[in-house]
Amino acid sequence: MSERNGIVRIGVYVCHCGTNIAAIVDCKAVAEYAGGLYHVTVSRDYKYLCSDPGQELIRQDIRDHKLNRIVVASCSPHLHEHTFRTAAEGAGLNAFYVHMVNIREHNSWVHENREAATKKAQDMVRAAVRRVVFHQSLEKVRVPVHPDVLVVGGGIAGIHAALTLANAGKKVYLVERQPTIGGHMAMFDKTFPTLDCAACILTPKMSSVKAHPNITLWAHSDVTKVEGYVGNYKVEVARRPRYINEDLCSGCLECIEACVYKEPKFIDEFNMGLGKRKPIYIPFPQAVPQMPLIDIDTCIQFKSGKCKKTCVQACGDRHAIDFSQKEEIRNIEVGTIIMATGFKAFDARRTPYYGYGTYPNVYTSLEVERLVNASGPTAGDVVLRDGRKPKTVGIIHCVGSRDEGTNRWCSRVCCMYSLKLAHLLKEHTDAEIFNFYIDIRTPGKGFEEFYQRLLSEGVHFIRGRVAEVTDWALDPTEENKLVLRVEDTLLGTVRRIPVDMVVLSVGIEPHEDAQDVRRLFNFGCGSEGFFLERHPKLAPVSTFTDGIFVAGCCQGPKDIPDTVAQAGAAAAEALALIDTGFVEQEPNTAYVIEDECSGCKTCVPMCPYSAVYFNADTKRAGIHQVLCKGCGTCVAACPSGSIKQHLFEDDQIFEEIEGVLTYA
Amino acid sequence: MTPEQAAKTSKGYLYFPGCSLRATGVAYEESLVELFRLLNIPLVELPDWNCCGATSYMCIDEGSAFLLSARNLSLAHTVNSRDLLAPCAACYLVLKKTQDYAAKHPKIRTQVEESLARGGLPPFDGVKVRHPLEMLYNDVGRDTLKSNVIRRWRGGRIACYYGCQAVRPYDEVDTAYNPMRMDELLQDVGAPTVDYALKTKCCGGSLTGTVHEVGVRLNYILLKEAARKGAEAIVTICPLCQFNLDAYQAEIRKATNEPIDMPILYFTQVLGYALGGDPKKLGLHRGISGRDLIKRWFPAHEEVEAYV
Amino acid sequence: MPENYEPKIVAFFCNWCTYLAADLAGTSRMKYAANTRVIRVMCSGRVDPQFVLEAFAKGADGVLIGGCHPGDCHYQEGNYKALRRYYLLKRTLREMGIEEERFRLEWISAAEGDRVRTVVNDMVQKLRALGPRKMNPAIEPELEEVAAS
Amino acid sequence: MLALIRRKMKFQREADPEWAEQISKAPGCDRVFSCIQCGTCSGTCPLSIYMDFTPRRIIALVREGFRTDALSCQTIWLCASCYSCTVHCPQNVHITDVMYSLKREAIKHKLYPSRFPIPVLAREFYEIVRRRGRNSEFWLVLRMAMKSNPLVLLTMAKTGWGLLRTGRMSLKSERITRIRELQNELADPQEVSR
Repeated sequence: MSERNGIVRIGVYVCHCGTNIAAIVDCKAVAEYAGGLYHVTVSRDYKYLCSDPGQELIRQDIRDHKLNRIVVASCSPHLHEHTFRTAAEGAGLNAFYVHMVNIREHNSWVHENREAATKKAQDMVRAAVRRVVFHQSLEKVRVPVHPDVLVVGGGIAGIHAALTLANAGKKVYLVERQPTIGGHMAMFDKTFPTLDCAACILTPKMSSVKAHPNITLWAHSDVTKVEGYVGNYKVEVARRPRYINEDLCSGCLECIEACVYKEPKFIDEFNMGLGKRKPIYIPFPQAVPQMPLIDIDTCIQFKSGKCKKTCVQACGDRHAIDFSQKEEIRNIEVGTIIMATGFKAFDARRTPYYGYGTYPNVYTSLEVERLVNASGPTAGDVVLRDGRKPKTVGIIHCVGSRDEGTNRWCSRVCCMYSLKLAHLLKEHTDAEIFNFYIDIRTPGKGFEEFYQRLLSEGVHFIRGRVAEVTDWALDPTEENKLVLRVEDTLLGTVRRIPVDMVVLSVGIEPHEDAQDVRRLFNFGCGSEGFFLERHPKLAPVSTFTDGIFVAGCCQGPKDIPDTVAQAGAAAAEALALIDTGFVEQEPNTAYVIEDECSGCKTCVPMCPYSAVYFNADTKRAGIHQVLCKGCGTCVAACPSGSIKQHLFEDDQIFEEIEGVLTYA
Repeated sequence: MTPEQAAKTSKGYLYFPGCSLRATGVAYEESLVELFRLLNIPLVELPDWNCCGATSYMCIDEGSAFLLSARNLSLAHTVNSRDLLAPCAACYLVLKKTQDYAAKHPKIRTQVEESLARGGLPPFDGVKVRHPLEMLYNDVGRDTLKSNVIRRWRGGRIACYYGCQAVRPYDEVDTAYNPMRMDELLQDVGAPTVDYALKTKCCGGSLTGTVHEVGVRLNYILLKEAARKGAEAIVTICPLCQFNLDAYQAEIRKATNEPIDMPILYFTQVLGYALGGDPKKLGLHRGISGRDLIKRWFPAHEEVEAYV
Repeated sequence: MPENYEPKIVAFFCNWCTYLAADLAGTSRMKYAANTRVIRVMCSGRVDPQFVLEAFAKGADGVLIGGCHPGDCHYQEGNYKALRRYYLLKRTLREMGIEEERFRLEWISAAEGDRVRTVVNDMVQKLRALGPRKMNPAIEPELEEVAAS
Repeated sequence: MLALIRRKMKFQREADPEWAEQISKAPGCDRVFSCIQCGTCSGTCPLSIYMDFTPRRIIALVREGFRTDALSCQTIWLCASCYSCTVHCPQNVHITDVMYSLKREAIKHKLYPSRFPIPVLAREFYEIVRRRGRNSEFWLVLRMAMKSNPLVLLTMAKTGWGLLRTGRMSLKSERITRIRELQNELADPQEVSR
């Protein structure tokens, strides 16, 4: 081996990481052990290797001792591989002579027995020492980054990310599933804790999206195919028909007025079924794009073909209504993608003991948002489904949250929006309001102050999770009421509280198709279905797939300020990639030793990227270096062993296997 | 009954009466036997069965509690039948829980199997514990029951009361939150049921005998709410529920001055009567409360003829 | 069986799911047995059957391969390739007298730190019960040979 | 006046954390430490309104190891084992099983409230079944009443009459045939070997 690689001089560095590693692994013993291994020239343990002096120590050793291989035993390579490679480069050593051993995440943090942990660290270091002998100098691969960006989801997160990027001069495609952008925020009345009107702050941003020359907005559309990799994604978008020609429609909405249905008759999705709409409709007055769409399930023309088509007459010579419109497929190329697909509100029918769907006066919080909204179905008049005005209201927190039977997590916004709804209901009805909570969580700016304000407004706060909502009455004061049975845990006694209206503060959960979506884009997802960030602290908007970022509730429950901050961060991450102009890829590509290739073609179908090809002239396989993503599947499949992989050479792995098993 | 169903049910069911069905709940046994006779389904009593241990044994010693019910499962195993019917909610739950906990805690299983071996009994796997409500709903089926109805319902509205241990914590008999199977079966024979929010609230169990006032109060609430919802009778699936609701109505009338006098029936009595069973054989004469109403709703066959 | 017998497990974890899951187990401070030695590969599809044979030949008591769940592979379908090889290899190992429990393929996503713990603990427990690896003596040189080729 | 004022303070020396651990090891009790004190158990319990401590507070007492309070209270004896708490608990704490294990502890250490009929009933039931293999409701009630409060019999007489009249009271004491074997099975393994 010395002939092939010259004289090998290895430096081994064992990091204490303060006490993170040193408390369990005897770092000194590991370093001493490594010092005795063949080829090891220098071996040290050090408090914090990732610190400036730590890196300088390595650089100095490279210069002083002419080291040409570096083994760093510290944390996960996902965290600091880049750091130590850069350090080695600083002393003139090729970055790929560095190898990391993970003795923190895979060792000191998961083991308790000092002896066993130290032994394990020694085994791993020994394997690494044997491995690096076979390392070679490699060139980094640079690929250009396409400057356009795809933003998926047009809620407040997608809107903010798209505007940020567009303002920076980047071309943005904003794809939204619903007929309008705005997301859940457009449904809200006021926002906590400041009580600014949600529409007043959101709709100007929505209009800017439509007006911005750099943004292409495709509402009522789905992403159907994603191919490629960071810097070079090829995306297919299906634009579902609205049956309105976008280029011809002026947004006058006269067609809706003219519809043969004189009165709205069908369930209005935007108003949570509390209002009605016509077959041709616009979700809400400030919807963007400002144009109607036709619901083919209720439109007479679609159902029977025998409508008078008064809408077409109203549209006149603009001819914007097109019953024959078909789905359109658009193909775009982008360099980066921002996922801002939002959340699904918990379905209150899954908690049958709260009577949603059984008792008409049980509402979900989203329904109440529409009910108190001046532009809602009742113009802000809080009238119950049975026509009464509530004199007492019970607001139940944590519905579909903190519950092993439904969702285990805290939905983070329910406390604050419950307080907000309590305030608004009080304002609108002057009703007596009871909040039922398990814990009040107000850890945001101005949140605790808002809680204090509600306390002073005379709203009741009862600490206890309501056990049931029923209509059975024990005495006349409970007749025709909904009765909540709950333990007031602060009093230590059970109470029965009759109310006119129950509000269920439903939690946040991932969309039902979240798993399909992230498979389409090929990035990770937690077991509960929220998109997985690359690192919970240090890479909160990145995913494990380079070039794809996440923002807003698709990553986990959060409120509007946090969502907007994340959207900005995701946009900035995308910008950083675009403005660099290229990405450096791990040179872990596969390659063929042509002389050894037998031309059996086993490898060709292995490659999902069509990087492996068969050269008919030479009767040998070959690999397009640009297309190869470095999975190594073809390498493992090659019967003659003629396909190799940089950074994961067979030699290197065999040495590692032998290294962890051999007792030196 | 379709041939498939006949094949499924022809092997018959093993039957675990439990202590209550031999005493206060004798009408439950009578009506169950009669109903199965009318449906032509063999019912075989588990030979030499013993008390399931109920709630009391678990309060003293969990080892003996699991053993008592395991002995029955083991006996059933020797008879080589797969389904063991336990009409009493407490028996049903205790038998099921024993199987569940033995599966989850190997220690319990070993301990129980060692004890059984001392009495020369085999292990207790493989027996499926069933409740008649769920068995009638699933195995016999609503259509078969409906097609066998020969008497029209002449009674008033009823409240279906499922009680606690049949539907909790195991949900095979029906869901814990809003069970509907008994409602559906009774509607099938023509009996209108009311929306009864208390259908799974506890009757107090043995509390009527121990902390008497508390137990009776629970039953008062159940009776009152049923009446408020317009029910004239309550139908149960558990002998203890039936007893508690039935036996203390006179006392409740005296204490509250409210004219509560409501028949408390077993669902097997209502179904059995609809299928042509004899009121006496169904134990319908054994009710303590609402006796006049029972007589009016369930006349003997000859009276029906005369009435028609 | 030696008194303090501790089985040694060579684990091949894919870079995108199982390696990250093991990182997550670390950041979450989940405790598990210290018997595994993790070798990182980009994809479970990179695990050459020779790696597994080499590990057994060099004295491993068990080999664990961790990859992304079916449908979740970072490289689209490398894990399916790994699965196919796994079945094939398992049969070969059986013929060599290596017990089934000693060779495992597990799908562990980046979010399933807890699963790393349970899988490793479970495997260690089973291998402890099995004791040190005994092999069909006629096969041992053959295994060496295959690994060396 | 002063006699009415009682000190209410818990000293840490009264807590027995090992006992809490031990309870959490009983079948079905493994999740007591996951309780978030939301009170759903008490809210859904039909009997919590009569209890000296609500079920939620019992869980709190157990977790903190306040053994005497948890074992000498009335709560555990008022629990009718209806499992409402168990199915409603958002943290899957099997509260009914916790109550059972506390009842066993209380009987074992004779810590239950005196002249409280429920533990007496349990004991008598235990004895009858041990001797005969089956329970007899008539004899059970009779024996319980004799041992707790004979006056109860007077209030029960009326109910008894109703039962007798409708043929629902059996004075016959049921007995299984293979009672010897059952007793042998029920015996403590140590006793058997002795």
